[in-house]
Amino acid sequence: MSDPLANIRTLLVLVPALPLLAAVVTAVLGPRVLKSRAHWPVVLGLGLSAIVALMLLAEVNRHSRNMAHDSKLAATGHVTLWRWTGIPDVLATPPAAAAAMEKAHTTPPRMLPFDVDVTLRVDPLTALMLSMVTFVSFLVAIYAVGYMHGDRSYWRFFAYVGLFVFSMTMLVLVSNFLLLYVFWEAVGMCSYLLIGFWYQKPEAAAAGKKAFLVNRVGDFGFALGIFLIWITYGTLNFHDTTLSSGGVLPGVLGQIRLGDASLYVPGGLATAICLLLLVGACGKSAQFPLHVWLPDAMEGPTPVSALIHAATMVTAGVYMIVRCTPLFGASPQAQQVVAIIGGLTALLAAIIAVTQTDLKRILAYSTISQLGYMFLGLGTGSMLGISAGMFHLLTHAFFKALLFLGAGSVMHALGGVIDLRQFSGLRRKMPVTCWTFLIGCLALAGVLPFAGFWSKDRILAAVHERAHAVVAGYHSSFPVYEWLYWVAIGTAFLTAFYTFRAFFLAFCGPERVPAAAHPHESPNTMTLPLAILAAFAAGIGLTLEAGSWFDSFLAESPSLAALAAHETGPAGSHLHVAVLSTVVVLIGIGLAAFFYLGERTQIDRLAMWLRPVYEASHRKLWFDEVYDLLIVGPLRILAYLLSLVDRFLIDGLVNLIGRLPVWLGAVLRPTQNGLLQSYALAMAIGVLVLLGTLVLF
Amino acid sequence: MMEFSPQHLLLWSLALPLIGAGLICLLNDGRPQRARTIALVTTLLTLLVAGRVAFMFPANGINLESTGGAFALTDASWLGKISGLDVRFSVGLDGLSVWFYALSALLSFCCVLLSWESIHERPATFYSLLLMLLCGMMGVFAARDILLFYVFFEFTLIPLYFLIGIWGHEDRNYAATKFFLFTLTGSVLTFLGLLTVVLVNFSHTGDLTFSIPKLTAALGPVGGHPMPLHLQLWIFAALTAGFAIKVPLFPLHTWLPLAHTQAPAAGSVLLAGVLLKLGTYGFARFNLPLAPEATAWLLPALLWISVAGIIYGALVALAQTDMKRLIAYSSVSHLGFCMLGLFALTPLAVQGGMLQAVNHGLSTGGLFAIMGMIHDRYHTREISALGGLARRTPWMALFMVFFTFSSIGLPGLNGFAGEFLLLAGMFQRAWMTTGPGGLGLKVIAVLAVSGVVLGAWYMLWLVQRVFFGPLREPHGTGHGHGSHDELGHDLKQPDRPLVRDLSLREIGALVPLAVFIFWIGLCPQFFLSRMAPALQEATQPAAAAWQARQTNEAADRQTALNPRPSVPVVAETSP
Amino acid sequence: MNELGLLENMLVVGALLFGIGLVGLCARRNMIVMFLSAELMLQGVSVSLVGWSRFHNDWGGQMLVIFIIAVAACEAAIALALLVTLFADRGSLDVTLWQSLREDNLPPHVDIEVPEPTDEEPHWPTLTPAGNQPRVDAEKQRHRTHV
Amino acid sequence: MTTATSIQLLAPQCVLVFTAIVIFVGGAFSEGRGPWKQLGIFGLVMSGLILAQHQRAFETLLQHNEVAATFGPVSLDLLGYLASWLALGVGVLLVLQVTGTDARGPAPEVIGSLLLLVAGLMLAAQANDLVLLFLALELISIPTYVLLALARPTPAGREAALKYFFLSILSSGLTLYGFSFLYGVAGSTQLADLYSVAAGPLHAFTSLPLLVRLGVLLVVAGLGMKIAIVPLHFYAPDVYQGTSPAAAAMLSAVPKIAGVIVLVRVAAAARPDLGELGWKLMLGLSVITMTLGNVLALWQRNVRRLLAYSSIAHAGYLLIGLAVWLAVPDKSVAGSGHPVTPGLAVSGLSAALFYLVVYSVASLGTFAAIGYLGRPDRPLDTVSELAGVASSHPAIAAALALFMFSLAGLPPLAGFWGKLMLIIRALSVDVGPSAISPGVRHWFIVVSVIAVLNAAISAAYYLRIIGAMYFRPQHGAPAADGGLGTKLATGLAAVLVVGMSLYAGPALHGSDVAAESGAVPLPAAATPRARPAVAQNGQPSVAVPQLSAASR
Repeated sequence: MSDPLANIRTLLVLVPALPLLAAVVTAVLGPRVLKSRAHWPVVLGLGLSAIVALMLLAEVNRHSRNMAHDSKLAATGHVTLWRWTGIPDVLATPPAAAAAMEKAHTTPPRMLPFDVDVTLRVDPLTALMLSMVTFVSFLVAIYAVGYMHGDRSYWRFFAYVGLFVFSMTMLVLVSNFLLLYVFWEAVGMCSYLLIGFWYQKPEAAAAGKKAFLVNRVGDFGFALGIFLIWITYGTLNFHDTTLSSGGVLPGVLGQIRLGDASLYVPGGLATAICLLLLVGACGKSAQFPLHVWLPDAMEGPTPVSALIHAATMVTAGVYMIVRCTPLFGASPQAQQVVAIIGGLTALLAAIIAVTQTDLKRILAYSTISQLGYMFLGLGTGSMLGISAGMFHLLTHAFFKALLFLGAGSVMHALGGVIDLRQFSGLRRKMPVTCWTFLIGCLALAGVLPFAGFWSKDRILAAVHERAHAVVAGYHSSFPVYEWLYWVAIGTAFLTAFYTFRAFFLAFCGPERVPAAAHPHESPNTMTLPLAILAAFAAGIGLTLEAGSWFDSFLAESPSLAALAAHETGPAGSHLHVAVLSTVVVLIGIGLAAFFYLGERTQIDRLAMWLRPVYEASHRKLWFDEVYDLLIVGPLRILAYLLSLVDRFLIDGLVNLIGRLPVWLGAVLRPTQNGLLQSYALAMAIGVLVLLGTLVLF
Repeated sequence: MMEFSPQHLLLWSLALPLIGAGLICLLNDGRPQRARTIALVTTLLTLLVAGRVAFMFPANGINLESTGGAFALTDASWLGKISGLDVRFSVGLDGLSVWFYALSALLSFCCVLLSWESIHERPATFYSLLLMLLCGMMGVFAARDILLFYVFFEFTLIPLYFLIGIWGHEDRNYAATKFFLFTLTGSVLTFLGLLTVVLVNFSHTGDLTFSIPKLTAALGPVGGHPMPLHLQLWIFAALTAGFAIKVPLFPLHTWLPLAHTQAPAAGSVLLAGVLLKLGTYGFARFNLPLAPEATAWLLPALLWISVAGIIYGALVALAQTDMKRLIAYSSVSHLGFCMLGLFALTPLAVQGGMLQAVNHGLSTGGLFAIMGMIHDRYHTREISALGGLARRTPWMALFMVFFTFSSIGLPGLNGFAGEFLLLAGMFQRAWMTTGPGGLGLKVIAVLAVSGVVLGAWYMLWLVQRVFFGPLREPHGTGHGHGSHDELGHDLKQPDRPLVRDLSLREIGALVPLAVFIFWIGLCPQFFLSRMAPALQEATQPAAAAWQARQTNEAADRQTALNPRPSVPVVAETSP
Repeated sequence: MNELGLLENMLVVGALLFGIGLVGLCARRNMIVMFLSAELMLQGVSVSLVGWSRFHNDWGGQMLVIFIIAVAACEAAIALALLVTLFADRGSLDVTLWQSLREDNLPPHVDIEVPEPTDEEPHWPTLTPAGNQPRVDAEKQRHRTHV
Repeated sequence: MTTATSIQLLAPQCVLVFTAIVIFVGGAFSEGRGPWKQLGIFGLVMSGLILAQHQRAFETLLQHNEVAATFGPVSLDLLGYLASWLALGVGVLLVLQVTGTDARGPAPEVIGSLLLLVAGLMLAAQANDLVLLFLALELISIPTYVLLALARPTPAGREAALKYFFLSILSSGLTLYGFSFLYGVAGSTQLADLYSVAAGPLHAFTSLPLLVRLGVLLVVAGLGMKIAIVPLHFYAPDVYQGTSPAAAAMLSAVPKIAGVIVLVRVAAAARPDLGELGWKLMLGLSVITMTLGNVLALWQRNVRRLLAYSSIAHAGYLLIGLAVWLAVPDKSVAGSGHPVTPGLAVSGLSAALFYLVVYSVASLGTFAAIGYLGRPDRPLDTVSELAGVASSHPAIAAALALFMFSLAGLPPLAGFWGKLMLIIRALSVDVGPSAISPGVRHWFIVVSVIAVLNAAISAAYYLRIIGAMYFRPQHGAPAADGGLGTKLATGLAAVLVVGMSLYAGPALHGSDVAAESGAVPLPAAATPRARPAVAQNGQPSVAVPQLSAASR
């Protein structure tokens, strides 16, 4: 094979191209031609894209080993589509870039260009994400055919889904911070359109706007981070590029820089960069300060929630941090903050989820909590932690999608009702949904054979190990990771509790149904994906864990190669962590069963006893109210005041100046009083004054 | 006879509108049909010719050195040589003006389509004024002679004054007069500034020339002998008086919301799309090259004003109840971005700023076009009176969301390209300046990026409030132009004829804008490469001056820190 | 008297005449008197012109004086024609009547009429009539009040 | 050069005067309204033809490369020649637009006095002698009194005539008094002699320059009333408001042109003595005049009163040109030692003359349009009567808008070129190479800023008129029957303004050449000065005084 990576390049371009093509075809032909059959282009497109992604995964698996070491080979793995901007000699070469260039035996030029090419690259991390995204989207698309059946603008939904998958795949594929930002916001736009799909519902429109704006706040931090990276490293490209004036410009995550950790700027600047990137990640993955938009995003149709707000979009933040591991590696403080944010979010979200009554809201808070876990994993900074985070991301995608689709089929059956207080005992009427939902719950809670157990256990192990290992040179006075470990364990308990609370409330107990609804099992277009996802949720953890293929494959992606090489030590036995977490989970399930099976009296007494905690949790810890009070409210008042200032002060001043000549006129008017002789007198005086000037000059 | 050399095309593009206006006045029969078809044909022809010239413009300023950096230059004596005054009619395009020139042709074409059915009284005068305005706008950007620039600069005032005054809305008379006087007062001071520059050059070199390239060369730091700082400050102040009002820089913007709310759709599209760019163009063409030291001296203040404009414009837009007024304030914010880019003086920021000026023309032009369409259907601009229009007019909603995303700088569209470059450039400027000044610039850079968030807030609030949510139409109105609508019966008012969605004509007006928005969004390099050389040439002196100031200040700080009798630093004398 | 002294005297007289004419024009309300004082100014100029002419021993000045007189005559003709029409219109030659053309927010200028120093009617104390009244001759009574 | 040639030089004036006499006499006897207007036009045309003959006289003159030649009191130079053509142009426009007080058309006396006016203006342009200047001024003033008296038979019309009459006499008195001092210094009524005396070597050291300054100042005061400069502007608003539009048009053009030309002649002659007083006086007057004119115009509701104030304001702009001319030292002034670039020395004057031409044409056009829109017996008064004219009379409205924008000085119209020339010349005094003491005095930059801001203020009230016409709905159609004459005059003026806007070359060149010849005082008279014969009785009639001899 003359060029080993030739078909990688074709597959690589094909993955995003198919959904885009599908979206365009649906948009153009949708309203008039396809009408009720508008789903076919997108379903086909996503299916093909999934297959291509899997083939790509296989190809990369074959070549990843030597791609990681042979930079020239890795370079051929890039596909440059077109040049976005190329402005010559814009930035004076910063020291970090100069040092890296010496390393690459090129004389650093005085000024660096600002070249941005639309370049796609693939490595194990990307391949993994691609396959996960496209596969889950394919299943959700099939599910949506049933769920969205009969909707007025059926074609519009599928066009948006196609556009979303294109943006997500491109986000994962591009090899430049600026383009990462481009598709970062493009994904945000698609979520805005999809959340606000039923735009006539005011709550949906408001939820869409809120989602976009909170994401925008996150992107604000992300943009600042990108600018800082550009100022310090002189380029925004991940990969190494050749300068027009000859010589190599080492990319931020390029082979040259990855080879030698010292080329990364340490200290305050690195921490600033990482924290800003973290703000972007928090915005997108709905972490603690910027998580308020995800629960509201449930207003969108359920396939959207399943696809975007469970599996794909929210994981973009995690992907970005994993991609920038070398940057985070340069500042341990930033990694610690990531861990803290992750831990804190996990705990808070779990606490809130416990008392929610809306099934989709519970699942939304559970997503936030599980993402907190992933951030926690990444925060440990060890290869074990990072691969654990990615592994959890993968498994979470499947079982959370499953749970959301399950909730969707419940809503579909009950005519749009999802409030747990209004129905119960659906197990007989909807057996498939019930059992697949149970599998999803087991996976989410982290019961032994199911996927959730393996990935969450890995994360707990990583945190445990990080808590005891003293990283050379950095020892914080406060045992942060110790505390985080126990928080993680507590969250695992809460997760198990609220998961099964939801299951028991929905499916167990006497069969009670809201008045107008007549529950029935969903059509097989909906149950088929449920079954497939259930199978994955059950099996994937075990398969990946057994072959330990996942760790080694992930370790070959360039960003993590250095980290993996650094930690070659034997993986310590984490049996006691697994045992502890299983015990905690079983206690959680037991408690849920005790409270919610049979007549549910004790829980009310408990709720009364813990009144303040219950109230706080039910009110979502008053985040929305606090934000309105502190940020939105004051800004609106300031805006109103400024508009008054504008209308009266500034405009008033301008009109005042405008009226100056008129006032001067009013002063001079009386001179013209009409009497002939006063004119004559005035003329005489005028002439005398003129004569007076004679004396002066 | 029709030759296709750029010079001829450029002259034809300037002459066509006037010929069209003349034809309309001659063949005027009171009814709109004839006038508007002539106008459409003329604007279409002008657009084709202007587009042809614009796209013949060589990238990266190749082989333009001979004509002083001007493309398609025609240089002819106008008033003859009278007692030493040599006023010439010299017209040509260079990097700075080529895209604005094309933009004005494009927007005028859209305006004619826009006001196809909404203009009923005196249509002939309306369309001939529109064409005169088009000629004025293109003339300003094509002028290579100071006097010709100023003649066209003021000439654009008259048609717009009548457009707002006659076909405007309820408070049009006041709006037109305020707009006219406010801008005129500023521009007469600019007139003085320009003449002083000419005369200072006359006193140095002895030839009384009005041609812009000659003056910039003669007064530029390299080669010519620049003016002393105090004179530069005075000239900067005079020029800024006129241009700052035109770009509505922060404190001088109060005429814009009033003019926009009262102007007819076509008027506000052209006003927002092109006329605001005269100010930006003026700054880049005159202020920066002719008074580099003054620019450097005033840089922090100018940056503060621009960023104040961004934040102030965004916030006040948030509190508006009138749609057009909201978009007018958004223009103040967007132009604040452009000026921030221009004054940051790094190559990236400057190119980003000018690109953002072009983008603003496209996106805000589109937005005002849609406001016009809403006004045609519902005769109101109140946000509270409307709601959920997407239900009634889905196509309009689609275009509105599209233009909103373009204006708030969604990546993939043109807004992002300009905004990202200029913010990156501003960042570079902030982080490159050491010393106390640096902190201020850093604050400015961060505030500017936060402007992006505010921008998204009020635009999305507008879209959600007017287009999404339950359908709410002002009572009694909502009568469409079509007598009957094939969309089926109306839910609530079966007897009232339905409001029609966008007609093919209206879509035809918006599609060209959308095409360019996508093009700039996906491949800005095509446009930047045309602008780069001229922009570099215009801003380089000011950037060097700022650099010199920095090094001097750093040196002063150095000597202040350790005042030992060091070797006397020989102050390098300026040439 | 040497030439210079003679010239200075002539100029002073001319200036005085000019000044008087100017004051007259500004002060007097009667239009004809105003015109006359205007003519007086011209005479003042003529005197100084003759002075200069004599000083320079040159006819030019006197030639100018003759033209002045001729022109003054024409002006007189037109002035009187105009004043006749004005008098016919308003019945008085007072210039304050003619001030309707003025800035529209100003009141007309009204001359404050100095009241005639009238000696007020003498009135004697009237006693209540007692006894027979004196025979009063109406004619004489009327005459008496006028004393 | 015999007296025949001086008579021949005055031929155009004679034709006009003769036609005027024919009209006066004919009018007196014939009852009905005869063809007086056509006769008037005919007279003007004939005078034009004769004036064209002078062209040949110039060729001969120019061979001896002399700029000007004087024949006794009359001179033949380009300023006079071009000013005569301007006078004829103005005359034609006036005769066209004058309307009678009723349907029967204008009274013969009005046409006759118009012709006399034009003759007076041409005479003033060609006069070279104090006496003739005085005669010309009076030949303008007296017919004006007749015209004003006849213009409107209403009390307002009479009041206007009255005010103009008395204040005009006052001003001619002042002018004469000024002339007397100039004569006193010069020793002869010839301007050339004044110049030769003033430019004499020892002159500067005697007290005579004070007298010259006093004389010039009084002349400026006297002529100020004609040009409507501030301390003497009081008559303008009331008279314009009182009379008919045609008379107001005449007032706004003819006296202004005459005043400027006479002022130029006198100032050129007395220039060496003026020194700093000349341009400082002009600058001060210009600033006050501009500002007062513009500022008061903002308040006016009556159209003609507003145009009166605008004419005052434009007089202010004119003065800037004269100030620049007086400030930049004339190259012929010995000892000034300042190399003066050829173009700029005289350019201030050319800018003022060009501005004068542009203003006159626009102002006459404006009054013609207003005359057309009103009825002969009730001319259009308030601005609000103009409401909606754009829809009822689009052509006239367009012309009026054109004049308004030109007067406001908006490019690309002629007014803008006028203001441009003025401003660039004013700035060049302080900034240009001929800057006398660069950096020390910034008077002209300050005045330029004030002038430019005044232009912006003036745009405000011009916009009010345009706004009334175009924006306000029409209520009560203005009975536009000003007659064909006014329509023709408006059209002619509009064509002239547009012509000067698009291609101002020839007009600018004309004003340049005129300024060239006007700035240089006229050469000494060819004929020997009249000398009193020595008294027969052997005594020298007058011992030539020691003072003047020394000064000779």
